[in-house]
Amino acid sequence: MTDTHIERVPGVSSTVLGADEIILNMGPQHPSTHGVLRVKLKLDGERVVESECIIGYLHRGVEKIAEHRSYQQFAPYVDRMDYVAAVSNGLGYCEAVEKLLGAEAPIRARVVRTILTELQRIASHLVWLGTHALDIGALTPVFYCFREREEILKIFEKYCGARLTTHAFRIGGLQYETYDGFEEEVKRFCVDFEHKIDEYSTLLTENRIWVGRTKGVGILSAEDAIALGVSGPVLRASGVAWDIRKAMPYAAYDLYKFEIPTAPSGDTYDRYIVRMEEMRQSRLICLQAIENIPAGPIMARIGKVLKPPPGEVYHSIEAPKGELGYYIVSDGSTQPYRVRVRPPSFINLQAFDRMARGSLVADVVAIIGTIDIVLGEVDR
Amino acid sequence: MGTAPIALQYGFFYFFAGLAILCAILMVCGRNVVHSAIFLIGSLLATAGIYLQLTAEFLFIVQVILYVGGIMVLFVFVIMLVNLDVASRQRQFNKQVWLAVLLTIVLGGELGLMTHVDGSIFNSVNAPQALPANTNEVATALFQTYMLPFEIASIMLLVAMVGAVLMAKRRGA
Amino acid sequence: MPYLLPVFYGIVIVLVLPLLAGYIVLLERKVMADMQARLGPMRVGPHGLLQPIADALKLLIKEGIIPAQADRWIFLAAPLVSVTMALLAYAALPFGPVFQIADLDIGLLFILAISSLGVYGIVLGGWASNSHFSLLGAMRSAAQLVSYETAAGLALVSALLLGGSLSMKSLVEAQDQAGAWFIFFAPCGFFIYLVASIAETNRAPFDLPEAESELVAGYMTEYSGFRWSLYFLAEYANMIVVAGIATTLFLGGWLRPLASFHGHILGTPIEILDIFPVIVFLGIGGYCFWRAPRQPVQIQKLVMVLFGGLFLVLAMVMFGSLFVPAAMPGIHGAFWFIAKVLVYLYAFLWFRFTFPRYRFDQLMKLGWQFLIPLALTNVLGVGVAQVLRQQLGWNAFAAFGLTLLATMGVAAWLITLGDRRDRLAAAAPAGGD
Amino acid sequence: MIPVTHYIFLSLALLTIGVIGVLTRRNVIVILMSIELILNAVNINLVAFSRMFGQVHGQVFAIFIITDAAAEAAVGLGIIIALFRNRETVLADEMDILKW
Repeated sequence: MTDTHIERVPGVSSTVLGADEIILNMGPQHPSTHGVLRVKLKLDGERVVESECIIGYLHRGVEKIAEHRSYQQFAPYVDRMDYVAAVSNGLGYCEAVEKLLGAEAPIRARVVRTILTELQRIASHLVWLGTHALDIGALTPVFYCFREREEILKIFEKYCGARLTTHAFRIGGLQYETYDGFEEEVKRFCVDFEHKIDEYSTLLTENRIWVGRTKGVGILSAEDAIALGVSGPVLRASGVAWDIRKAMPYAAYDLYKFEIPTAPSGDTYDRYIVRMEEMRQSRLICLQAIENIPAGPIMARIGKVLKPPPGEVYHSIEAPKGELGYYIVSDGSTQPYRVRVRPPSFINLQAFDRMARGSLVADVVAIIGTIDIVLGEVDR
Repeated sequence: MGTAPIALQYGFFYFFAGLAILCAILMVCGRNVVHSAIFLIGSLLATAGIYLQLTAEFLFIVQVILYVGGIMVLFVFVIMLVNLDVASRQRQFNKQVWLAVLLTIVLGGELGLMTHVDGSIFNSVNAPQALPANTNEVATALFQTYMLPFEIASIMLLVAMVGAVLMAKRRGA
Repeated sequence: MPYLLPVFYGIVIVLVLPLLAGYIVLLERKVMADMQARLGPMRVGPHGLLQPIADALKLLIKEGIIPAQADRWIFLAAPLVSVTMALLAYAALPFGPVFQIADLDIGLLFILAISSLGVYGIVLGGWASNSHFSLLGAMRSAAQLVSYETAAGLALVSALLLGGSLSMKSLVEAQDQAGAWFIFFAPCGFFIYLVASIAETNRAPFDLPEAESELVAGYMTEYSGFRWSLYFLAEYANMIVVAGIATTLFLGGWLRPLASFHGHILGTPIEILDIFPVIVFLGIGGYCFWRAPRQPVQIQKLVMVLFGGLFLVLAMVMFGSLFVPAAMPGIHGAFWFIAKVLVYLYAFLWFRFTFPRYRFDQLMKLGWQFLIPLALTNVLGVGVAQVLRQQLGWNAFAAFGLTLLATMGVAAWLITLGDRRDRLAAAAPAGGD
Repeated sequence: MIPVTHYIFLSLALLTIGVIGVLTRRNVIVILMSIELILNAVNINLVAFSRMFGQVHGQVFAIFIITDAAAEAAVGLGIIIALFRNRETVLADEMDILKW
């Protein structure tokens, strides 16, 4: 008996019949909990009566670390939160500190940031698509997705030398100028990528089994989503057209035209559709931005030692998974007094119980996948 | 099989008969219900072997597919559904052992009496008659001579199916 | 020595099958890699050709762990049950007009009966592991196998109606006499069996008993090493069995395509197809020789040449047997049988890499509400067509075409019915069963 | 040919074991399985006599009995599930009231 997986309700004999309930622990070591999430399911047969997400297996105290590092030193740490979207994390942090300093990155830096962040969004969504499909049993899309993600990571590698935890941006702008051929490579990727999305779509969108496994599964109504503070594609799939890129533009998003994809019913299929459409939109943003990267400096003049004035700031961006917010309190020293991160995965995960109740064990896997959590970000 | 030497036939028979009885005893005495089910499966398979020795090939297949592959799977399934760890630790037998012993004696005595009184009744018409490849004949009998019972049996199965579903269904659902 | 030959065949099968299963796994991984834009095993031997042997060795020397709370004896015995039943089924499978261990009168029923026992290996193994994931896997497996056995059996009945026998050998001969494989008479039966057989062998998209993303490894969760590999072997052996059944009943068994035609096509006699096996083996052998110098390591070049030589020898055997009338049907029959089995298995792999997994209730719905009614309709249709053709003297094409259309109509009706039911269920408030 | 008496004694042995099971065991599932054993014992008799008379009628009857066993098992197990759901027990002597 793998005792870590089985707990019986004390005093009650447990059966699979529904005479009473069994408690099944999925994780923290389970192939489809996306890392070390542990979900405690109270089952009636295979039907979920109640669920509880138990987190913290990947806690590293990122927020505490910030208090003992200078502002620049802490920047690489944020890459390790949502490690499949490190560029977005970096963007949020850098902009938050810039806001604290009252500085702004030059326009060229902001455009390059936008391009890289949108590429990162595509990469993050590709990881989500691949693993989500894998969870539901489609073995092949993950390889297609990683094939394209590889192209994006190559661009990152050429730009800043790292693939996963990139530390691509610096407070005040960029450290590196774009490399020769950057525009062409991004453009080629974006042009090719259109057909690639269609390829994934062919595999899944109208596949009867896929539709059967995702439609009507894990429904989250708009009211619930807002009440739970859910953001990002999960919120938009419930029909709420809320996107920080539009609502509170940052970087260079106000320069480009793009749409906020939404879907009406808030089920797993809708979230799939929304994310697929977001990849298309990101591709369009990249194409617009790459056409015209303004010339100019890439770094604002902010000095070598950062000493923001005392005060506090909250800055949030639309990370691939939702609203990624940084709340930074400065006491006027070179180190932040307090950094608090609002990670989208952590908040979105709170909707899990609402989605999972009444569904089957197999759906739980689909629901975990559709929230698109990264445990590095949930646990920090 | 009909042409097999008689010694081989006896060997087959005693092997399967012994197996059937051994498994049956173990089944009744077993503490764990799953073990009981496994021994019953063994007993049924041994019986299937005896059918084969009796050149009833079709019945052998029916026994294996229906009994072992169907009914017993259902049993094992239900055992797993309701398997209580406590059940195997409780007292397994009730207080009717004396009744069982009595019945055994009566049944054994009855048969012994019959063979004692006229042992020839079973042996008189013992001339083995060739029954080669009887699947066709079984089919003919089943679909022509016994057409009506066959249909009745199918209706009975239908009724049983509906009944089982109703019975096992959750109340109020 | 009539008793010795079957024993010899049996030994050959028992010895060759694990190797064959290993190479089917390699083939699967190569096909999967091809579909997934990658290379698959390339390290162990040239193009991964020695991978199965390495895998087998690894599994054999791996530690076998028995969970402390497991029901020890059942835990040990369950994989053996699975693999025994899988191997026993080969007794009645005709690999060719000669290469068959026993041509039983009720061969097909025998195979079905034996493979229906294989479920015990899974169920008992899952139960004995004493783990919730295993138990859930075992119960799913029991329910799934019992359900899809019905559909598969009914699908096979359509072929039996056409062949008029239960003996595997005479079923193939009936297809020879009929002039066309039974798949052309009862395509619906074939496709129902295709789906049901995937479900019966627990392959994706019906691999719920071992659904990795849900139940870790289902009934195999607690197994490791050698005993795990027995389950693995049983799964692949069962795949070959169901493929063999489908080949025998629907795809003409060991018959060469167009075996019963003796005309000319474009001036060449149709018998020219007999050299197809020779060409296949020559092609594979030639490819091996062509790739041999391109291998990075000396030993890999050698292995590649050895494989090339093996296929050349096979090609020579195929070619030589063309001139020995006594040996030709047996050898070429075995080739065609195995070729068809591989084609059938290719469909298995193709589905596995293409489709997501069904959910359990959807699986049951598909089985009971679609496949079984459709299989019943198909049996009825084939029966009616047989009567039309034999009693009323209809043209075979018209009779079977008509029934095929009717069956397809029923299928479409069942699909729309199911969809409507799903929509109604979705519209109704959630909850309940 | 083995004399039919052998089969009858085998059948009797199985029947008796089955009856003992039905009478003495407390677990309903085992009782149900014992009943299956009894039916099985009867089948041996039928087939043996069928062989003895060289006719298939006995086998046909055995097939009907197996059908009956299937029906009985389905209903019986359905009852067991229903009982278990309500009473949390599979012991026959604890099922001693008519309604709950």
